[in-house]
Parts: sequence; structure tokens; C-alpha cells
Amino acid sequence: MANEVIFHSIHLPESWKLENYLKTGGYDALKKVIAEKIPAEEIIAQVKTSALRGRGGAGFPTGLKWSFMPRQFPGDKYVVCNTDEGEPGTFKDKDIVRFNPHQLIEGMIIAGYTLGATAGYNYIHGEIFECYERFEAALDEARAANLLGKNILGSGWDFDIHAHHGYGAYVCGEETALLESIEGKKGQPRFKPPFPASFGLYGKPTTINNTETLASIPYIVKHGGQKFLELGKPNNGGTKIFSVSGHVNKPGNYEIGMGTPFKDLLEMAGGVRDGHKLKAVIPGGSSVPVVPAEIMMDLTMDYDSIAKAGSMLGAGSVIVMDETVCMVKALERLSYFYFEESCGQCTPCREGTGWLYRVVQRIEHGEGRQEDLDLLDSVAGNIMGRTICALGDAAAMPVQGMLKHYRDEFEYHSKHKKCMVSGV
Amino acid sequence: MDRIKDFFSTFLLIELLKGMAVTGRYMFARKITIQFPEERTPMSPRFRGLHALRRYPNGEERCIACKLCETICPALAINIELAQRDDGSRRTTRYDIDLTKCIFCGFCEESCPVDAIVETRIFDYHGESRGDLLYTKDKLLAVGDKNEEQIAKDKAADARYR
Amino acid sequence: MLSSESLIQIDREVAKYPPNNKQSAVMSALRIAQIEKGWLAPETIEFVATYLEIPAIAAWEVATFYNMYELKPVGKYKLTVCTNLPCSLMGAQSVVEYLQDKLGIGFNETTSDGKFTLKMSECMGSCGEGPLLTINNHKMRVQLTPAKIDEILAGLE
Amino acid sequence: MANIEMDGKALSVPDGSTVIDAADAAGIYIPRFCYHKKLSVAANCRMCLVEVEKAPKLLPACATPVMEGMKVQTRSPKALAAQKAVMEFMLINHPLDCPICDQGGECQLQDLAVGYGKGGSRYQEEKRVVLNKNIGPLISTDMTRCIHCTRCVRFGQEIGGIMEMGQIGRGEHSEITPFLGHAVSSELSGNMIDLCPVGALTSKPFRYKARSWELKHTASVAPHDSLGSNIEIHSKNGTVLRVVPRENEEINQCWLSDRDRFAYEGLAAKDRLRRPMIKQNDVWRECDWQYALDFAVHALQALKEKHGAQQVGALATPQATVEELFLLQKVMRGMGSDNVDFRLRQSDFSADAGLQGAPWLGMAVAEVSKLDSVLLVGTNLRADHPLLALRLRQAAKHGARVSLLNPLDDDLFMPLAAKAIVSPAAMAETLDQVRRVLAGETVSGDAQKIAANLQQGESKAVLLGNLAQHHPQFSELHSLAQQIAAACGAKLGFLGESANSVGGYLAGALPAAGGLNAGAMLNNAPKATILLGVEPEGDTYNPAQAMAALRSADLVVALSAYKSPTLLKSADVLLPIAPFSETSGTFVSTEGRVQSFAAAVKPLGEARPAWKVLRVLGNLLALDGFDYDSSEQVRDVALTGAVSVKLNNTLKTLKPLSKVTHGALQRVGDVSAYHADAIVRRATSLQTSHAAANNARMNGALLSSLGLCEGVLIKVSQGEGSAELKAARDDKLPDACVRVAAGSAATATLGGLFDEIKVERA
Repeated sequence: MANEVIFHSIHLPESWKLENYLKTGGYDALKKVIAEKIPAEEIIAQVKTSALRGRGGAGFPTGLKWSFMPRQFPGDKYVVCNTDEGEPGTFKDKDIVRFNPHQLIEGMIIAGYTLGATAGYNYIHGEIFECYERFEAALDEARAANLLGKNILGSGWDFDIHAHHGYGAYVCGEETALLESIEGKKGQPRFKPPFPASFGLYGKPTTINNTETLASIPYIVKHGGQKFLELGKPNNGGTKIFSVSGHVNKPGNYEIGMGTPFKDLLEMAGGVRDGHKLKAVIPGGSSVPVVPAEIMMDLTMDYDSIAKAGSMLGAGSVIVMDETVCMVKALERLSYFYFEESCGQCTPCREGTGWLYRVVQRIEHGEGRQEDLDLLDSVAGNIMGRTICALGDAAAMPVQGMLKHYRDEFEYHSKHKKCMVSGV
Repeated sequence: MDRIKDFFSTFLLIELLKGMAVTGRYMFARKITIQFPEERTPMSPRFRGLHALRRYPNGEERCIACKLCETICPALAINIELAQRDDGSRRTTRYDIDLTKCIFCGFCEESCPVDAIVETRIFDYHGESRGDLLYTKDKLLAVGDKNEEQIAKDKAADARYR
Repeated sequence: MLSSESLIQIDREVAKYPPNNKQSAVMSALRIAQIEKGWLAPETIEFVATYLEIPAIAAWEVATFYNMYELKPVGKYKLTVCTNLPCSLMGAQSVVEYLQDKLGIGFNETTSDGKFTLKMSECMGSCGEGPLLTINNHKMRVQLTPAKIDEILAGLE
Repeated sequence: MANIEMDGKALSVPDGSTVIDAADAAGIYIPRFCYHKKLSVAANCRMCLVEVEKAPKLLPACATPVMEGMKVQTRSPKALAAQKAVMEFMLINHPLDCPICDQGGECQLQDLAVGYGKGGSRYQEEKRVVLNKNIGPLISTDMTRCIHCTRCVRFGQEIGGIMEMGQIGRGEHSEITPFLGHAVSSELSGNMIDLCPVGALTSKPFRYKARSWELKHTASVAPHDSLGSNIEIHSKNGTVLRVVPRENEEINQCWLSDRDRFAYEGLAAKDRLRRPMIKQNDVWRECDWQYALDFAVHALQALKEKHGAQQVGALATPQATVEELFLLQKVMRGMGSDNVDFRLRQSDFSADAGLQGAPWLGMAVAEVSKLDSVLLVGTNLRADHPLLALRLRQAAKHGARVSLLNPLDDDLFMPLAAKAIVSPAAMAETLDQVRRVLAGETVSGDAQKIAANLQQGESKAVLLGNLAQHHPQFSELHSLAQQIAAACGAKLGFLGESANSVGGYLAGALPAAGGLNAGAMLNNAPKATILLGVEPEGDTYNPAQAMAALRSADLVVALSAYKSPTLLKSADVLLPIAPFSETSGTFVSTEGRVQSFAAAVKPLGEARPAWKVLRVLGNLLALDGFDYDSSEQVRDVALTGAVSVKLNNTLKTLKPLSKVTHGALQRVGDVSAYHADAIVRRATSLQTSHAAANNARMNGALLSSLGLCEGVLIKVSQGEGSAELKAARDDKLPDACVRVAAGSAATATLGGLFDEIKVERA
């Protein structure tokens, strides 16, 4: 079942070339849609059947999101793909764009067709600029093959896709910040409502999906939603790419069915690096609470199971940590990340992330005070749920997660002015 | 009956003798009178006497012209004018306390965010004319300069209760 | 202020967006300007803003918000190492130490010959291949080891 | 209407309003910093978080629209906890330097910190320090105090029309700043001071002058343009220390132009006239009122005896109050003269006979925001009418088509549907083309487009600005505009120049029976002339001529607040009068609104309100009907009956278009905003702002044909007078035009605002 939907051609040389994509049945779904003039409602129904949920982290049902789009609204409408992957631990979209850009393009075209969009934009993380260039090249290929642009495949329908790159701002991964960024502004998230479906890019109705989500669309259209659903489990349809990083022997992306046990995923990734044992796992990218090894080993990799363990599947970014990791140090690095990446728009996040970082840093450097743990907990709690976007929550959750499971390490640091793990 | 008692007491000079006894006792007791001004009674560090304006050790005046003392003064005895000094800092150009109005409540001292205006232990100041009791900024700073050591000590002693 | 090649590139970026939305191209335009000039001086930013018909402050906001723009001169090669948690778990710290030793500079410093600048960065979205760095923002080198770093540095002239 | 429940109170609020609107209307206070009713919603301060039933998270009241059946808790434990938490975040990096902060006492952060803050801070790390920016002479910055509410940024984008401030950087390092090294240049910049909820942006002229709570507040009316902006004068110990807007939705909303806000510095100018002065044997000396008045009255009477009443005249500034203008004309008419006028910068009076009332805006100020299409003729809109420009900008934002026919093309910071930038001499011709298009003809060029725009929309207007009113063909422009307005169903309006441009007409301060108008009197002054607040070098159409005329008069009695050098040269008696801040009076705004105000402070020195001076003058001249006890009595006599019926822009007789001949180069003489009247000319901070700079601007073609380049010193001359100015390039100016702004001392020696001008290298 591995590499069924998106990475099906990853083993081929130059899988990113149009000719190679076509060889593996690429653009069949698009051709089918155009040839059979499949109505938009039908496609949305299939997507709903597939139980495809947004792969960017929030896990919102894609079919439902698509149905919000005011298709009949006159004027410009947009489809935006979010390839702004900057969450520590996440690197699946990079590989999609790198190895299978055409499937993404096909997905975006079908989305554009379904949603009545006039143009599509793919926002690509600035640091993976080579992928941006590769995606632009793929767009040129698609245009040359009349898969994109004016009068697509003789259908009389015009649709074009453009690549837009980020330039070093994590927060642009938030969908409305991403829209602001495409508009040429600072990537500061907008307050919702209004949602992008009614007021999106340039104030026009816009649907934003994650790269993996859009890249799954051709499969759904081609094979039907039911088949996709069956790759995973109910309410958690399809396969999912899990990005495994950290202390494993074979870090990388693994496309497997939803609901695969974590044990199996860890095995695929070659297990914890030799001679060490698993200490903890961050199952969904740096923004979600950490899960200790003993809990994690019993979980399956799907939205619901991880949620029950008090964490989140997020973008399926599994950061594996072995017993050498000092949780205070790990948190210090993560807190710095959020401090550095806060956009500065709203108060709790702008002021709070710096505060969290400084207190954790103080503890890590042996200057912690007794009251610091409660302070951390309280400050994190004060940020939670009070910001415009989820970055505030993302900064607070690791703190609360770490304090919940590894409070002893923090207390040890404060009390003994040294690390419990390394002893220094 | 009482009247008879009174009569005898008076007649026999008993009250007088009682009085003399008191006098006699104090004649030999330890003296508590002090020789003011050479000698002085002990004073609380919180004593609210003559005002002073203080400086920082580097000679910079403390007062930042925030006008809180002027605002709080219940007797309207303080008069401040301010301006931006050439270095951009906020300073008074005039700081007058009219001691004939002052009721020595200590609010000015209490309201001061930088411990600039203080009330010293000095209570035996005087003036030969009414105008002498209008303390200007220069005079107040001079009082502060002269008594800084004592003021600092008093402030330190009182600090933990504030 | 910018070469005609750069302006052609900027025009191409402008064409991606609907008419009257020239501002959308500001990120690309600043990138193109930075490639040509090495860094974004205030005058460069102002020029880009004027070219795109937006207020200078709007372009400056963008240039300061995204941290791959350089607002101070940097060396010929800017090496940016990701030090975020996954990369750190996978050995970024030793890579940084090796680089700092080898170049004799710390983060945000430039070698005396003006050749290298070392920067620290946040997640580059390639954690599976850490530790890693980028050269002048656009070329990524992954799975770094001391030997590989030597090779990379030797390849940069 | 939606029915909601807030803190247990049932409310019915209009659909589409937000929770914070509903709360404000119901008198429930929700704390806020970034929200401002006139700005877009940012929801970034997070102070207004409230609990809404069924919402999983707390919602910002400013950004949450009300919905039927919504239940809102603004002070539930959850909401309060959030508000307190946000306050804590707000304060951790705030310097808490309230004692030295000018905002102290009127600071939103300070006020709310009392309600929502803690006694001490849990934040023990080093606080953020942000370097201050120099953003010009009007606004002082203390950026460490900034709480990043972005009100100032949004103000620029949405109200000022140009983004001057921005938030650079991100996260904790973000700071509010204009572009590197740029000063804020908006003519409305002072409003950022009001908008700033903390002490990050404060008034520079007011810096460290006083505490807010010590100030006496007096309601008043701004005298520097015709809008009648409501202001509050803040004074202490008899000195005006600052001016702030007084909210009036129908006029200035909550805004105030920089000119109205900062001109107060001119009230305390060094050359204020404190005592009466008379000139005897060419030597000025101070004297007492009795002596000065006696001297003036005797001289006036003697000259009247000698030369007849026709040789007595009076000129007044349109900035004078209704009472003053009324009494002035009453004195004149009492003496048997009809020579009185206040339209000092007008040059073409030939339409006077056709006037049927006082020219006015033609509509309420508030209607300007709702226009669909408007043609502006001859105006430097942002400089002359900053807040009307703001209203038009709002209209344009909602789709109004704004067309412009003008000799200059300064950016109005709003989209223009059509514009014709032509030399002053060609203005009437171009306007006639518009008329002809509307009459069915076809012409080429901009006029066609302007006419097309005027044909669309419901609510339309043709507005004549100051430049049109000063124009030598004013009556033709007026006639044409009237025809255009009639042809397309638009309202005809005049953007009044000064505080009492309408009031002067109502007070009757202009010739009614063949007397001399301002143009005539400034060309050939009556033997005895009374000046009320007039500074001939800055207030007239042709300063050189005006000064010469006044110097040739036998007697000039000047009622003035200032001892200006030209008055010292031309006058014989100087009587110190009180400027608007020191007298009670009335202005009639350009929309015909009658607004009376009281004195904010006592007159300086021995200065007296001009209405009292004129009353005494009337008494001493033994004229009847000068027994007024208060300015209110004067006003009631001056403005009897409804004002609205006295306003009329329609000319009885139209003036046909004439052929004009003009010299090689024509001057475009707009009046520089910060030199418009005697008070603002003396406002020191405004004078240092860039808008006050004076140079000779022309387009590149003219510059090179004259062999000049930008920045060189050139000599511009009109008739006898000349001035040395820097040449500046402005390619938006029409050909053969040299723009030299009037009003400042540098150009006081020049002639007519739109007359021929010569340029040579100095």
C-alpha cells in the first residue's frame, strides 16, 4: 500500500518530467474530467466520499471546504496551493514538488475546474528554491502541452497556474498570511471571518489547499473516492505521507495508509538509531505536544488516534527523539523558533513567544527559578486561543506538552542547575 | 463630711506638701530636658520637615517634572513649570514650594516616582520675610545637596516599608 | 538602478498576477534585486517600490519581514545553516561548529576576505535530509558531514 | 436588526454591526486599543476578547459581527482572564515611563492598566528598546512605548491616502516607522497623535509643555479654512498650549488638519501687538487706547471732511468673525461709505452684480462623502481644504468619479477619473469645452472625459476652489460651472477660502451700492483706510500693488493682532486686537453652518476683541446703533433670519467667455497652506515642515528652455517686484507656467497670483 497515491513514480528516473508522468498515467484524470465534462458537484461528491482531510495540519475535510466555494460568484476566483512548508519536521511537500510536480499541477487544474477558478497560485517555501524552479519548469511543460493556459485540451476553458515563492517566513504557511504574501505584503494572518472562500486572494473567493491534498485529487478522480477512502480508515481516508526525522536510521517520507500503527512506521524508517532507545515522539510537527515513547508505541497514525493521546497528527511530521535528548534544550530550540517566527501582529504571540523563550532559556542555562515552571505554564496558557492565527497556539502547545510529560527534567534543571540527561 | 476633710487638708497645707514632694522627687531624678539647639530629640526617618530636591550621585537632578507632587498637593503649595532640556530630557524650569501654604502632609514625597522631592528632618528653618518661605528650585536643591547623606539614610531605613 | 535583465525578470513576475496587482511581485522583485546587488540597500528597496508603484515603506516592510532578504552587505557566499530541532537532532550543531572553526567566523559574520557569511536559519522544510545549508539562499546542500562541507567550500570560488 | 444578549441585557442592533459597536451603543465598555471606529478592523491587540456562547474560543469584539440570538459575555471570568492576560503581555515590554510621558493622564494604556493590569510584573527579563524616529517637526516619537496597534499605519493607508508609516520587521522585533529617513508629510499627520493609544506618537510642539489634566478646555472653531472644524483649545495660565479636534460627525468627524492643529503656535508669536501704537513723524511709539482711538477718529473725520466719504474705506480679512465684519461695515456705512470688502485675494469682481446670495459649498459637508461624481475646478485641494479632500477620498474609495481641472497637479491621493491640467489662462476655455460636450458637441481631449464622468451617477457636484476664485476670469469660470452644473444635474459649489468666506457676505461686508471692492481699494486705496486683520503682503491677490496702494493712503488704521513689518511701513495707527482664541465670535462655514465660540484665553497685553474696538470706534465717531453689550447681541443683529435663504451660487446674468491674452510665462500662484493667514504664517513648527518650503516650480521643458536646472537660485519678477527662489522641477505643471506659491515673506514682493511672470538666473 506504500507509495500508492503520490509517490507512485518516485522510483523512476526524472519522475518530474512530463513525459515520465504521462507514462504512469498522468493527466488521465484531467483528460477524463474534460472529456466527460464531469460536473463539479460530482467531483466534490467524490472528494467527500474519499474522506480526504486537509494534509496541511488542520485536517479539515477537503470536500466540505470545496463546497463552501461560491462557484457561481461572478468575477475572479482562485485556487491556491500551500507549499510553504516551514514547520520543523515537515518536508513532504518538498518531495511532492521535487518528484511529482505534475500530479500537483493536475490536482490544481482539476480543483480550478471544480471550483470555477480563473487562476491558481502555488506558494512555495523560499528555502527550497530549487523546487520552485522545478515547479516553474513543470508549469512550462504543462503549458506547452496545452494542459494549462488557454483553451485547455480544447475544452474552451482557460486556467493558468503560477508559482509564487516565500522568502523565509514560517507564518506564511498560515493560509491567510499566505494570501497576504501573494498580494505582496507582509505575511500577517488575517482575522477570520471572513474566510478565504468568500474573501480571499485580492478579496476574491479563494480555496487554499495543501500540496499533498491537491496532489491526491487526480487519484480520487481517477479511481473514485471510495477507493481512496479504503486506503485508509473511515473518516481518515487515503494514504498520508509521513515525514520521519530525528533519531531514526532512515529519515525520509513514507506514504502509507492512514491508521498504520506507529510501530510499523518506525520500522519502515529503520528504527531508532542504533544503540539507543526511543524517548519521545513529536507526532505532527513541532507545534504539537510531545508524546512519550510508551504512549506513542501503542498509537496508530491517524487524526483521531493521535488526538486521543492529547496531541495532533498535524502534517504527519514525526520527530523521533531518543534518550539522549534533553527536553529542556529541545524546548529551548522550539521556543526560539516561535519567538523568531512570530509575525508580530497580535499581542499575545508577539510578546508571549519572547517571554516563553527567555524563561526556557533561563532554565536551560541553569538560572531557572522555582516559580518558573508555573510561570511558563501560565504564560503559555495565556497565549493559547487568544491569537489571530494558530501560531500562538503552536508556540504554547509544545511548552505545555513538555511540562506535562517531562516536568521532572525542568525541575531538575531549575533545582540542580544542570541537565538531568547529560549531567552537565 | 467632705467639706470638713477639705478644710483640714487646706489648713494643714497637705496639698502643698504633696506638691513639694513631687518637686523634690524630680529634683533628684535624671533630667529629660535637652539643650536645643545644641541637643536634639531623636527623630523618625519619616519625619516630615523642610522639603528638599535630591540629585543622583552623578550630580544629575532627580526630578523629571512629572508633576505628580503638584497634582497631589492638597494645599496647592507646589508650582512647577517644565520644558525639554537641550539633551532632550524632561526637566523643570521652575519648582516652587510655598511653605506658607504647605501642610507637610508628605503626599509629594509619597507620589514622587524617582524620590526627588523629599521632606527632611529639618524643622527649624526660618525666614525674615514672607518671600523667604517661598522655596525655589535652587533653594530646594541646595537643601538636598547639603543633607543628602541623611536623606539617603532615612530613605534606606524606610524603604522596606514602602 | 537595476540592470535591464533584472527589470525584464521583474516584468515577467508582474505578469503572473492580475492587472493592478503589481505589488504581488514585490517579493520576487526584491529577490531579483538582491541577486543583482548582493543585498538590499534602502535605495534599492525604494527603487523596487517605485518600479512597482507602491509606497517605499510597503516594500521595506516586506524586505524586513522575510528573513532571506539581506539588509546589510554579506559575503560573496552566504551559507545559511538550519539549526532547528530536527536538524539539531541530526547533527546540525557539529556542522555549525565545524563551519565556524573552518571559516573562523560566528553567525552573522563575514570572513575578512568578504567571501563567506554564515547565517543561522529556521526550518527549511527538508528535515529528512538534515543537517543542511543553503548557499546564497537558492542552492541547498544536504546530509552534511565535515567531508562534504570541505567539498562544498572547495567548490565555491 | 439583530437581537442579541450582552451581559444579560437584551439588545437590538443593526445587522452587520460588530459586537463592539453594539456594546458601545449599549454603554457597555469593552477594552480596546487597535479598534478605531474610523479605521479598518485589525483585531491585533486582542484586548477586546469576549466570550460568545457556542464559540469555542474567545472572539475579538471588534471583528465579530453580531448574529441573531448571539449571547455575549464581556466580563465573564473567561473574558476577564483573557483581557488581563493580554494586558500583561502589553505591559511586559512597555517602559512604564508614565511620569515623563506626555500621554500620561490621557493614555488608553494607562487607563486600562488600572482596570486590567497587575500591581507588579512577572516579566523579569530585559525589556525591548526601540530607537526613536525623526518623523518631522510635528510628531515626536517614543517608539519603545509602542504597542503595535497599527492605527497610525492604517490611518495613512485609509484616511491620509498614502502609506507613510509601516510596521517593519516581525515578531518582537517589529517596529513602527516611516521609510528610512523620510518625514511624515501628510497634511493630516497630526491625527496620528490622537490615534496613538499610548505615548509613542505625541505632539512635538506640545512636548513637555504641560500635563493633560492641568489644561483648560474651551470649545472653539478652527479659523484656517472654511470647513468650520470643531476644535478644543487647551490652555493653561492664559496661554494656548495645544489644539485638538472636537468630534463632529457632520463636519470634521474626529479629524483635524495639521494647519488647524498646529497653527496655535502663531498665537504666541513674538511680534504680537500688545499695546496700541501710532506713527508720528515716521516714528512709531506705543500709547494708550484712549490716545490711539482719539487719534484715529480725528484723522478719519478730518479726511472724510476733506475728501468726502468716498475716500474712506475698509478691508477685512475673511478670517474675522461675523461680529467684527458686521461692525466694520456698519462703521463704514455709518460714515457714509460703501467701500468695504473682505475678498482680499479675489481679482475678478465682475460677477458681483449677478450674485443672488452668498456663494457657498452648495451642499452640506457630509454630502461630499456621498457624491458619485464631482468636478473640481482650480483647487490645491489637499493644501487648502485638507478635510474636504479626506471626504472626497472616502467618496472616491466608494467609487465616486473625481475629475480635476487645474493648473497644478499635486497628488490628491485618490484615483482621478479624469483630469485636465492646463495653464490658468486656458482654464476657462477648457471648462467651456466641458460645457460644450454636455451641450452635445464633441471635442477632443480631457474635456470629453470630464464631461463623460459628469454624466454618470446620481449625486454630482461642480466645485470651484480657491484657485478658481482668485482667478482673473473668476466670473467666467463661475458662469461656465453654473451652466455645466445645470446641464448635468450637478450642484454648484464653492470651496470657501477662509473661516468666514460665507460669513462676510452675510455680514454685508462688501460693497452693496457701487462702493469700491477689495480689488479697487487695493489698487488705489481710499485716503483713509481701515484694515481689520489684513496683512497686505500675504493676504492679497497682488501684494506689491496692495502695499504700494496702502502706502499712498493718507491714513491707514490697522486693527491687527501682529506688529507685522509691512503694517509698520504702511499704517499710521496700530490697534491691537485679539485673534480668534481670545475673543468670542461667530464663523459661518462654507456649508452655511453658523458656529459661535467663546474666548479660550484672555487677550494678550492690552489687546482687545475687535468687535469691542469697532464698537468704541462707532461710539467715538458718534454713529448710531453701537450700543452692544456682547458679541452675541452683535451676532443676532448681523445674522437675522434663516441663513439658508441667503446662500445662493446662481448668477443672474452669465458672463460670456472672453479671449485672454497673456505674456510668455504665467504665474500659478496658489497660496501655500502654511502661509494662508496671519496666524499660521507665524506657527513655527509648521513653518519648518516641508510643505512650507517655497520655490519656483516649472516643468522640465520650461526649465531647460530657460537654461536652468533644478536647485539653482533664480530671480522671478512681476512688474517692479522680484524675488529670489530656488528652481524646482515639477513635470506635472502645464507648459509656460511657473508655480510660485503666495503668502510667504519670500514672495511678498511679487505681483498678481496669475499674472505674467519673468524668470531669469539670479
